[in-house]
Amino acid sequence: MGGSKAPSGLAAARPESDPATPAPVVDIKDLSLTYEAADGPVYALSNVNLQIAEGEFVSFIGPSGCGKTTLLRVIADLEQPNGGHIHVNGVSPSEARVRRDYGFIFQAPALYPWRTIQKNVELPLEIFGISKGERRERSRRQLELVNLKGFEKKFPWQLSGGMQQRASIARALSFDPRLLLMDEPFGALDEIVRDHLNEQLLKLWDKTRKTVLFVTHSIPEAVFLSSMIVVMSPRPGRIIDIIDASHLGRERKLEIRETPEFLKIAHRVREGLRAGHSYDD
Amino acid sequence: MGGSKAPSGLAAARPESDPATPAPVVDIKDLSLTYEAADGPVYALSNVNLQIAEGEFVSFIGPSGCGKTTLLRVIADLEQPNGGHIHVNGVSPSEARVRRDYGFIFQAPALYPWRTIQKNVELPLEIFGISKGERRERSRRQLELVNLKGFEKKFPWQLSGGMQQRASIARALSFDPRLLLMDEPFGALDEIVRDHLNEQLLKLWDKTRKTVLFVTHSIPEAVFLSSMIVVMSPRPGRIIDIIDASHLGRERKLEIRETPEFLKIAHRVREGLRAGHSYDD
Amino acid sequence: MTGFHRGGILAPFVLLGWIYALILAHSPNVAGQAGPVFWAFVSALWLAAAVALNGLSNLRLKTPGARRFLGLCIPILFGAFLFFLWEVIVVGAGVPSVLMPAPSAIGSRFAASLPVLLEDFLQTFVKSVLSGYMIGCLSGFLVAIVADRIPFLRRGLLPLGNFVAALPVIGIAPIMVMWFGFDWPSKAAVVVVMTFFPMLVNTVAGLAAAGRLERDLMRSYAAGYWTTLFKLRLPVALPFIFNALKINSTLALIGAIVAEFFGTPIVGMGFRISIEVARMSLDMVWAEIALAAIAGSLFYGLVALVERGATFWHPSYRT
Amino acid sequence: QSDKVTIQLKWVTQAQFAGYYVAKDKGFYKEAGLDVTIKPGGPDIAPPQVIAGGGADVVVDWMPSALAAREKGVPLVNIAQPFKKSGMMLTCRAETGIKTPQDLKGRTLGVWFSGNEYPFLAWMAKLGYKTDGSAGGVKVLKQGFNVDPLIQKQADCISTMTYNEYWQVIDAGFKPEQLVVFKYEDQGVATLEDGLYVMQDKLKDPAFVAKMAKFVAASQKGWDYMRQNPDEAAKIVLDNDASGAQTEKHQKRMAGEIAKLLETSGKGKLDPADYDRTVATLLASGGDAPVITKKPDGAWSSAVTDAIK
Amino acid sequence: MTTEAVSLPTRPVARKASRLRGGNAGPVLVVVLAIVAIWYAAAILMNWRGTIDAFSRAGEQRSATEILFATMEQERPILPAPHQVLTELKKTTLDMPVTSRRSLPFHAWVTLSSTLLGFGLGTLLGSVLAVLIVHVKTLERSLMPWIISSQTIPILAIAPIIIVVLGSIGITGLFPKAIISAYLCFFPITISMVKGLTSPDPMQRDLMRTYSASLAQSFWKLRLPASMPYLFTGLKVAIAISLVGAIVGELPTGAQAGLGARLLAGSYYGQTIQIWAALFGAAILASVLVAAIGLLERLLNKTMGARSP
Ligand SMILES: Nc1ncnc2c1ncn2[C@@H]1O[C@H](COP(=O)(O)OP(=O)(O)OP(=O)(O)O)[C@@H](O)[C@H]1O
Ligand SMILES: Nc1ncnc2c1ncn2[C@@H]1O[C@H](COP(=O)(O)OP(=O)(O)OP(=O)(O)O)[C@@H](O)[C@H]1O
Ligand SMILES: Cc1ncc(C[n+]2csc(CCO)c2C)c(N)n1
Ligand SMILES: [Mg+2]
Ligand SMILES: [Mg+2]
Repeated sequence: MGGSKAPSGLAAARPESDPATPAPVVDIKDLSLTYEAADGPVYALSNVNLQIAEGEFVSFIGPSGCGKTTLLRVIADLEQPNGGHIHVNGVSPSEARVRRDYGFIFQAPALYPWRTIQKNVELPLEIFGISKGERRERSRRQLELVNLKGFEKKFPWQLSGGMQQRASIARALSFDPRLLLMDEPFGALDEIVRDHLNEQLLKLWDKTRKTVLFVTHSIPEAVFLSSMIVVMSPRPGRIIDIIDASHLGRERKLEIRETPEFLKIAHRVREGLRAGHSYDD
Repeated sequence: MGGSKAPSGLAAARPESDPATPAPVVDIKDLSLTYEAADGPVYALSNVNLQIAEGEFVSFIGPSGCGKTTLLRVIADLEQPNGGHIHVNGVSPSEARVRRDYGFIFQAPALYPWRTIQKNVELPLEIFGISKGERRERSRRQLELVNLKGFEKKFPWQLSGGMQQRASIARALSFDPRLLLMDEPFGALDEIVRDHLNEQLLKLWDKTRKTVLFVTHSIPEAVFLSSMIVVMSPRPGRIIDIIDASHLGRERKLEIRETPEFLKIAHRVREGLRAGHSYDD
Repeated sequence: MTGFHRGGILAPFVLLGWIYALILAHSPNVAGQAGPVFWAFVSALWLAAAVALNGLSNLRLKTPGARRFLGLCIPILFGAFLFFLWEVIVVGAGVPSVLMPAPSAIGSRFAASLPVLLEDFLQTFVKSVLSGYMIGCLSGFLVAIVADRIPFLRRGLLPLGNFVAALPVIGIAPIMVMWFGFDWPSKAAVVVVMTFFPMLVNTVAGLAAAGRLERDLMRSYAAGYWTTLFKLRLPVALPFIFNALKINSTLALIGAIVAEFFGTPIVGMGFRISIEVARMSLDMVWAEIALAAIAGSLFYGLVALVERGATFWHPSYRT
Repeated sequence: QSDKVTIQLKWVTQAQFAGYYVAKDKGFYKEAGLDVTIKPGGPDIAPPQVIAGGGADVVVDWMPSALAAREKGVPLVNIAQPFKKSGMMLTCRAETGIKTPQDLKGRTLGVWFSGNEYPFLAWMAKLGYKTDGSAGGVKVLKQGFNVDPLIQKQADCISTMTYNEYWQVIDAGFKPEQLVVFKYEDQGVATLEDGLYVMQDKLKDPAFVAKMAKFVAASQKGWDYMRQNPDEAAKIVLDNDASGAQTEKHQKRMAGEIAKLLETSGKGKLDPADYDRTVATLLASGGDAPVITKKPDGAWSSAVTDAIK
Repeated sequence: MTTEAVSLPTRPVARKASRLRGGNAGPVLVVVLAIVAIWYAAAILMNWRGTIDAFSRAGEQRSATEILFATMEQERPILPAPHQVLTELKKTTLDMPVTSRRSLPFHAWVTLSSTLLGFGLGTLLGSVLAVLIVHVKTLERSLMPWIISSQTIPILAIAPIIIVVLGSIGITGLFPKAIISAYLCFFPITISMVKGLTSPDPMQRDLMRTYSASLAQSFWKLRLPASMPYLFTGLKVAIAISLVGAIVGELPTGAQAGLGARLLAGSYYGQTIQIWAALFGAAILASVLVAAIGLLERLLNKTMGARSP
């Protein structure tokens, strides 16, 4: 806890960071987190080490309950770790959060039930003080992207599960954050929409050079999207494999899913996942 | 709406039902449902016709927002159609509901926050008046099945998204209903758990001859599990293809996913899904 | 400097300052004629106390025991500060005791009148308040359930429930004395009428609070009305119901005391207050008020404690 | 340019205070160069509190309450005593068999508290009856504002005023012969009622004394007028009643009864003998919380009445 | 088995049945009739003895039926019959100009104005306290216990002090009454709003955190909308209590006008029926006020997209 209060200058001066490469966007050292519960502690994260450079697309994959959400929440300063060091964009997560460095898509849609879909998408824009005209324009564009045109005036409960999830994606994209934290954003979508959104997301990533942290349960999706794949295993949540997939290139067509390169990586991910499970049952 | 109130004898006496085959478990004729909203009606289901025989495993697949949840809700008597006839087990949905003919797994976990996981799983058993000892035993077994052993005493908010979903599956399985309505039950689960649960579900289906109505977004999952696949298209929600997959047999190994038979069906589903989408964007 | 340091270092000085100011205020050449220097000193103490309190309450303590201790300390310190101000102002400015007695006078009167206070407490709190509170809350709750169960009655009963809402104590107290006599039952009846409405409104709102999916789950089990009520809707309504119980815990006490102004045997907190006002024994009046405040706060605290246990799952308890 | 005077009454607007309303209505105050504001009282108003808080220049109060306030640090001084006699009494249903004060033993009695209980307590002390509910005494109820306890037989006797509650009992259908009354005046425990009180230190100011002299004189004129025209006085009172609850019949009757209690020798002077009797009664009321513990000193002054020309 | 029908449903939407419930008149009428019947029965039972007593005091012997009818016509009944109250209500509302001091609407208006002012002040105070308690840790811990204590102070005991103190600094009229009303009614609002403002679930709050929204933004865009169901129950309770407070506040100002004055005068002069009429006036006022808030709630719910149950 004390360490996370260190001045931001320190991050750049760390000995192990190569002066040629830029400071990592996310820099995690020996991170641990334990949830205290009435019937004993839950070791959600244990000794996690991870460095993510600017512009990377990192997928997190691992058995249910292994700590993926928890890790994203720590990066977003929504959870306080018990031990270890973490820096986001060179500063503490809380400073990064206050600077509005990132956008977070939660596992559940978390739409505000008293706002229409459009108003929900405009919520961050309102908070960032963006003018009304611009808000309208941006929400229109994002809702179109996620295929929710015509549902602007509906309230969340009038939407299907997948539509709600899409609305929450539109909301996070609307303010164009540099760092995107996405917790199973496409879980409730069918294959076609999912492929479509995957392509859109890749395009966006390629164009804007955002850094994306992406939790998913789909191995093909993870391999297709990522420049790096982090495989986790549960209780305590640890990283058991980090797979580089940058050699698949930045511009990918859906077709690469048939290439041996792709299948090799997918196989390695699957093996990691299985290993994590053997631990569990 | 009037039709659904017809006396139960009528179902068996319908001319088109072959006296040799048993009466269908779900029998839907010209079903339509419109949601009234402030800014105009939403045509959620339109002229749906469907017959499901006892012991079938039917998957529903279709773009997000096409009416899959709505259809399941109509069958479960949670939504009133505007037109058409529907019978469940030969009686109206409301009678079937009152007879406790089915178990419903919702798209969201819908766990009660004041109950521990175990107590949540035991909820239907309490309502059905099952003795305490038996409840303990059954909840223990179901929680083990979904791999939540050790989390009995936790409260829902102390579980990850996938764990909550598994708890809700355990809850529906605990009282062993003849008809299972499952709305994207495995959406938030990783591949390994999902495969495991798929196998378990198939085993259960084969052993108990339950009828299962299963909404999913995963084409392989649909093909792997089903004896029949219903492809839907949106606004208004219609059935655009019904694919028989019973020739894959009742006992399936994960390996059949590589067979040409399997891939052929998967291809047809994907085509149907794509067709549904072309309609949308 | 951390909150703890600020709070910890300042607190003893503030306490010393209080003691000094109290001694000053009571000294014969200040009492009743305190000058601007004295008031400046008091204002400075005020500021210091605010800073100290703020420091203390921002403290993050490790052990739960220490946290609980701090949670107890802060309101006590804050209260001590209020009493200090009260004492210093009343004594320093020489406010006549028939308008506002000093806390020290109230305290000594309280200590000297314990037997009388006990007798009044038994009569008013134990007999009138507790019985009235229980009957009132229960009946408000039951009417809400009946109205909920029978839609026809819901539409007929709820508007009439609003009717009972504002039957003013002053109006019903004499009538209740006429109906139930001079002793505690008439006060309990007033309390019943006063506590009925908050419970009714809150229970009705609470019963409407369950979400759709949660209800649908019950429907899918073909759960009956009562099962759904007990297993879903009442738990969801609990935060509302506890709000009513909390509001009523103080309302009941006010009701019972006020009702005693309208006829009572010669015992009871309201009786004592009304006669001591006329005797200008404001110190005794405030001793009774202090008793009411202590009893009411403990009662409220008890309800809040039960609430915490019963609605632990509510977001308001999950920070 | 007229002097402002605010007077706080002890009770709601009724003929009991007709003198002040008449004086205001008939312009007696204005003639005297005064601009008088009359604040009605009520069961929850303690006039000493009001005057101590600066809410009035002069108050109407009963002497027991005024003396109690004086001992508690509000130095009230009686400057005039328009009411010579006490109107308080105990009214019993005849059917209870109560005929003499000795019959009160063991009975349930309704008593007005709020400072009006001392004559009663003194009386009971004289009779040797305990009032704390112990055996061989009387059972005391704190009576509310009305006479229902008597009618509904919740009490055997209740407190009444000759000019008010007694007539309510009559209005409720009782015939005078169905009632037995004990006037405090007759039992020798009467205390002085409606007097005028001011704060002691104000009397050091000659201008204030002069102003009060004008006020008392004008008020006395009002009382005299009322004695001669009780019906018109009752109407004036009714006009000033904002609650609209008083009836003409009742107020006229009250005016007539009030007239019997007034000091008629002129100027509203306090008779020191009455004062001494009041103090003696209060000191005899005893109990564990006596209203006054010692003889008051300087609790009345003739400075104002002496200054009336 | 496949179907390809694409036609849109043309059938009329059959879900409107539930909207037909519109009028509450029928059920209210039935319940009212039932209550009136019970009320008559109770009136007869409760007044029976008093009526016999009244006749026997008058020395008259009456038959049971005569007594039966007389129980419903008593001048000082223990429980007046509904028609007596209605007659009194009609007499004091319809048969009289609104400006008259004997008109109930006149008094209701006096009370209503201090109720509304008090409710406004109380809502403001209650909300401000709730907001402070939710946001400032120091205050939550130090203020709450004292707010609770403040509510256990019997209002009638300190109301006169409030009136006197405010009066001495020149604040009179509507305001002191409104203060008392506000003092009583802010508490339900504070309690309800504290619960309501803390009711958004953790994920909804986390969303605001990720935007690093200011406290004010979280308040306006999340906490406040989420608190609406709690706030409105608080408001309903508060407005009812604020009416009670306004009535209580009328007593120490001499109960000059307003429903409180009617109640007090009625009770003081034993006019039971007048008390009941004033009580009904107050209750009707309360129902209207609570219903108005209910209406506001429903309107707001509509714009906030709450589904009809
Ligand atoms: N608030 C909490 N209190 C206690 N334990 C918690 C809490 N939140 C999460 N946990 C526990 O921490 C572990 C990790 O949870 P997390 O939500 O990070 O998993 P996940 O990897 O996101 O899983 P999923 O894929 O199912 O969403 C789980 O075992 C869970 O039970
Ligand atoms: N309560 C409601 N009120 C109004 N419209 C609704 C309501 N519920 C659903 N809808 C609309 O009905 C359509 C079908 O919704 P449904 O939930 O059945 O879709 P779905 O096929 O389950 O989608 P998903 O895969 O995203 O869960 C959607 O367009 C949705 O907007
Ligand atoms: C609470 C209370 N009850 C009764 C009285 C007695 N009292 C004093 S003056 C007066 C008017 C005469 O009709 C009455 C009844 C009181 N002072 N306070
Ligand atoms: Mg997760
Ligand atoms: Mg759905």
